[in-house]
Amino acid sequence: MVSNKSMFQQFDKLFIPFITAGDPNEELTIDLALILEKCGASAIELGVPYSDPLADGPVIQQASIRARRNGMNIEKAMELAYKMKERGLKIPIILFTYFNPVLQLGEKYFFTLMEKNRLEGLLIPDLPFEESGWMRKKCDEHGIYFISMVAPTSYNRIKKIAENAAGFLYCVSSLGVTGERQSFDERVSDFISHVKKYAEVPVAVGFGISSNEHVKKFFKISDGVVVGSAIVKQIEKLIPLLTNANTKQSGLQEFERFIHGLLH
Amino acid sequence: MVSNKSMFQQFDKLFIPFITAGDPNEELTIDLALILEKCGASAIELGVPYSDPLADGPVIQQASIRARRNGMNIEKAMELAYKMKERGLKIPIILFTYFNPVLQLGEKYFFTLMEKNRLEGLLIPDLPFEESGWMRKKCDEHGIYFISMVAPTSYNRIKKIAENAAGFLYCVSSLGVTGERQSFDERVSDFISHVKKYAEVPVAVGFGISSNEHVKKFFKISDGVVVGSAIVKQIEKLIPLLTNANTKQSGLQEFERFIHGLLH
Amino acid sequence: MKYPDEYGRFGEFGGKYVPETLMKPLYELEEALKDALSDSSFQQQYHQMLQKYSGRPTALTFADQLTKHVGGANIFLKREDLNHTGAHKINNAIGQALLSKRMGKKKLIAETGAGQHGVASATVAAKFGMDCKVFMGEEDIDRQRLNVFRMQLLGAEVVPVTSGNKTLKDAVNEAIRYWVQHCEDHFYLMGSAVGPHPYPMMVREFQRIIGDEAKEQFFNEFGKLPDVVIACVGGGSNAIGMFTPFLEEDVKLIGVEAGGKGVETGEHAATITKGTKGVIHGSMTYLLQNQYGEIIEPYSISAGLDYPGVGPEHAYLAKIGRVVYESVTDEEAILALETLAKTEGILAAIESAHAVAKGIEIAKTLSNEQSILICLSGRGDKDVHTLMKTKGGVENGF
Amino acid sequence: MKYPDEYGRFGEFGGKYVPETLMKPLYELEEALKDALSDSSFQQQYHQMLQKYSGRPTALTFADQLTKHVGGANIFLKREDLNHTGAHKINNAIGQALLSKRMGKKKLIAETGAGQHGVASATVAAKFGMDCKVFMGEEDIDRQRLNVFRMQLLGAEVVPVTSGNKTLKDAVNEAIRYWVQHCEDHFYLMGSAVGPHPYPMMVREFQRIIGDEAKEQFFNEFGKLPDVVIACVGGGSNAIGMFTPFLEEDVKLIGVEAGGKGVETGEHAATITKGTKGVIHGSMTYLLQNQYGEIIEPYSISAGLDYPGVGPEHAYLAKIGRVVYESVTDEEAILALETLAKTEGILAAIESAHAVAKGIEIAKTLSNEQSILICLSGRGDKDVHTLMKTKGGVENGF
Ligand SMILES: Cc1ncc(COP(=O)(O)O)c(C=O)c1O
Ligand SMILES: Cc1ncc(COP(=O)(O)O)c(C=O)c1O
Repeated sequence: MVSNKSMFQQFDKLFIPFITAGDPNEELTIDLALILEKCGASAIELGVPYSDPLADGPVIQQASIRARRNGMNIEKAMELAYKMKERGLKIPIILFTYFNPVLQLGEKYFFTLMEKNRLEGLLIPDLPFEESGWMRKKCDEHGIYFISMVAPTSYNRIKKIAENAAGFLYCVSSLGVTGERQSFDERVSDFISHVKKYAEVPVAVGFGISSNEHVKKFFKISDGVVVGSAIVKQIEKLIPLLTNANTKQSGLQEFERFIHGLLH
Repeated sequence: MVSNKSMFQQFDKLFIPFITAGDPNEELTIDLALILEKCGASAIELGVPYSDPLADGPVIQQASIRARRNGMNIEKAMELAYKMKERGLKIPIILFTYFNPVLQLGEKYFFTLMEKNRLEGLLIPDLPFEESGWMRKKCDEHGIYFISMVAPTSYNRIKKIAENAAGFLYCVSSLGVTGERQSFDERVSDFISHVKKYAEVPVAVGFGISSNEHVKKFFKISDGVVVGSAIVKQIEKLIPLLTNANTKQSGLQEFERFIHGLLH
Repeated sequence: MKYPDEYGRFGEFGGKYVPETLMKPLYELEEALKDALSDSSFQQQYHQMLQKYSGRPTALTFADQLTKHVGGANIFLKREDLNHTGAHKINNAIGQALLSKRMGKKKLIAETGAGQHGVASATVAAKFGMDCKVFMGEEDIDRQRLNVFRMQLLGAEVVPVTSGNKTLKDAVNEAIRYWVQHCEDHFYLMGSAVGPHPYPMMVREFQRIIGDEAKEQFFNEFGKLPDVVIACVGGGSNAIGMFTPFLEEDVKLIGVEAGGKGVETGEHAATITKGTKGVIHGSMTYLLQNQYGEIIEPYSISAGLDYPGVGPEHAYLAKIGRVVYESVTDEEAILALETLAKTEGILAAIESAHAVAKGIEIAKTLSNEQSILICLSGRGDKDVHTLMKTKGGVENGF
Repeated sequence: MKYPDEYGRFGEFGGKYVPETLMKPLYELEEALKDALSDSSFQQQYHQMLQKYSGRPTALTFADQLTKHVGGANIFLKREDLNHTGAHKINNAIGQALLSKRMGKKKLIAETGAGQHGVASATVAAKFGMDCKVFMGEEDIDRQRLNVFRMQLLGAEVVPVTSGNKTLKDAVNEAIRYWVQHCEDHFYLMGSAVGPHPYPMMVREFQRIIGDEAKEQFFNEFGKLPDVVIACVGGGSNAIGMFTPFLEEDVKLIGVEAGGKGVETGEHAATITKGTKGVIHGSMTYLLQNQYGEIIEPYSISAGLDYPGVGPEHAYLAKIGRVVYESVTDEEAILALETLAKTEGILAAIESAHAVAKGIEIAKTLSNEQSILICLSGRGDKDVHTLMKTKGGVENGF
């Protein structure tokens, strides 16, 4: 039974970075995850590249395309989590995937793979509360945190969603898909404190967080942040360095500096 | 009063050739008319080139285009008749024109030109009996033969048309527009003899007559023939010879031979 | 109707200026038409086809957004664009094809300019299992490949016309020439209210459904008649169809001719506005001609209005002053087309847009108590290519 | 109707598989729809627009010549091609735009593949004075320049979609992404009976006018119902609109999918025939996908059937066996299109020709006491370019 439980010992200043499995390649995804842990990540959101990522903005779409070109798919992405753990990653890994790939693996095989590959969490952006009852139950049975989301438009749905959350509650900062934002609506603070009223698990804010300033802002008013596009965009920028054996190390160092700058 | 009167002394073996005014040029039209007279033509049908000659086949349409390119129009065509007479042409000239050009000149001016230019006949292919009452009357008043046509589809109209005919009665050999035909329908003899029953003027057959054989056939069963496209086509063929000062004479001789061949 | 008279004359206009060979076919046609029009089973067949095949009655649409945009009189559209094949042309094609069938003639001849009447003819030929030859100028074939293909798809033979200027007027000439030769078993399906008697009358009778319906629809909804009725005039078939039931009513009637680049430029098709009396295609009417009676090639951006003559009844109605004929330029028509598209979501044929342009102009001068009824003779899908060229296309962000 | 249930499920299909952000807009839409459908003034507005703007009721045509040609059952065509803008799409666009207006949203979002739904959306946006953004794959923009221009002429903004394969499925993704960001004041006007609840139900309700009319027209004329009813299935809106009133009657229902180059070649869009269960565009249904749930780009010569999913109600009707879904290849569809053109004078959309092909096939197996009703969902003017390419064009004497 994991529902209503936090997946973290610590309950604030959670930093949950998103990276796409296989972008730019499997080995580098592991390297990047290890650096994120080193920089203080509380968990890794590992994105499964998908043909039709309709909740994602252009940056993560592009990462999906790169990863799929490398032959990445949901099975390999899950195996990649295992490899991360083998390479020493300690923090939990949350599989971020659209619903259809999960569906196609089938319940039994999917959960076999989740367990076998030591995945601790699951986030399905297109499986809202009403459609996820069964999945939440199954996750619970398998000791997997099914991460729920609330959005600025959730209103009277917040209570129900928050009360049933597991791991942490993903609070969508603003309308729209994933991607960087210059600034946030004034109403976001009210929204977050409203959400926190109902949540027994930590509340982390995501969508658009892309600067140190944003991180600081949300560390103040919520329990943590999810950072996706800003990181993925940095990875995209570093691909030339990262994929050249001679410059890989300096690329990784650059990445580390970037993450450090984001957080401190 | 010319109605019910023949425009010819002779009442059979009438040869009424058609040529287009200004094709290939004014002078040659006169030359050709003189040769036709020399070969035994009973009258000249002088065609006014028109923009929309809807009763004509391709051969006469082409002659119209050539003549219009040379600047020919209804007024000049009428003046050309005068010039023919000046050059010694004795046989009557019938102006062949669509109705609209006549209309645009206006009644008074048109008849002034007809008289001044010594034109003896008028044939308007798109002015059928019902529409031509007024024109027939005016022609009559001016002593001009208004040539009427009967066609294989005329049936019970034949009597009325034939009885009111002046000059000669133009018997359309077969359905269709002007142009050569290989052969004629069997019914043409019956049709002609039917027409002849009512006509007080000579009955000449036209449309498609293009060989010596045709001419002989129709000389037998009617009072004469109108030959258009076959002659115009021959002129078209001779243009290179006719329009070159060095070869003009041989061109005219060739033309004479052709007409001779047609008739004898 | 007091006219045409027995000679097919509308006052001094109309008549039968054709080669003798065609006189009997025309008399036969006249007989057959008279017989058919007074035969209720024929009328029923015709109306059934209109309803169950072409989708009549067509809608009467209140152009509320356009009315608001323009300010002034209420604008109503008689939606002939909703007809099968996209224009009023099918009303007439159905009528004539039914008559042809009744006369035992299973071969149709038609002329076409832009291809609209050609498509309508090919359509009815297919539906009635008839042969169909469509005469079309080579120039027009080049410009209207899609419509050529449509006709062929419908099983018609498109005959390229190479005489004259290779456009509509020459296609009519050639169709008549072919008809003269084959009049015994062919029916000439004329596409507008032009040509020798009884064509202008026949086309009027097969198009007056437009006005009959519109009058009834308007009256049923408002208990009165519109103040002004407007239609574009090429040969004049949609206009005469629209006007006929209003002729004896106290309604202002306006026919709109194609002003092309401006009636003062010489590049236009404003036959009544600028033409003179003469004979074209077998009929006495107004036409564009030079001093020798040679026909002048007209110009309009809309292929369907690009005709040098006009139906003789319009010439008559102009002469007696019952209908006012005005002209609208290419530019004004395109602007009206765009305005209508943006306000009403209706893409009109450029032909019809001429009527809309005049309607907008007139509406401004009237009060919102008054109403204008415009005949939207056809849809503009066929014109999208032309419009794209005019407006510079997608690339220009239009 | 017993379904969809409160979760928007048709048996195991349907539902709302969308980001949390869209849940409230979807609930609001559901409420507004329920409210509107039970409000007689909304119903009246909707039916008035259909009648006075789009020209409904559309005709029910007895295809006598096709029937004779085929031999067998009597074939009837429900003439959605006679609608304003040329297809059934406008029924739904009018309904949704009215609802949007009622909800106080004056900005429309739509997706389009070939441009038909885009044109319908742009049309209603113009008529209701609304803004309209149409998302369209860059590939499709290239292939359908005329329709792009039509939308622009109607005042809509066409937004090029460069993600994914740059075709319809990606246009839907992008439209949804845009909607997620602007859901507070934008209305997403979905073009087929797909997407998250309440879209499949809403589109059905706005398209059932097709079947309601056809059923009544047929019954009024023959005092019975047709034996077989056939419609083509892309997303499934015309089919569900046609089938709905017949679901509880003793009538055989056949949905026809695009078989492309043959369902065994992999190049097709036969979603039910060859697809598997999964989630696409917010709905559980059948779709074309690989083992990892990645969507496979479908293929069909007809842009309107070229969709990798299908409305969830069709998935359900297939599963319970109430409707039979079969497929027709490109080639068979084109042949049927030609046959229909030559026998009936009707140029069908290639989409609709799929239904005609199946109708011809079935008619042969039935007696002349029986009747087949085919939904002719749209006209083929938009397809003439494609046909010309396929047949080699005018030059080849076709
Ligand atoms: C849509 C449309 N309107 C009008 C016309 C003009 O013809 P008429 O004046 O005979 O109505 C045409 C001719 O093709 C047409 O296609
Ligand atoms: C004419 C026509 N028929 C059918 C379709 C397929 O859509 P649906 O299955 O939603 O009816 C389309 C789509 O564009 C269409 O344009």
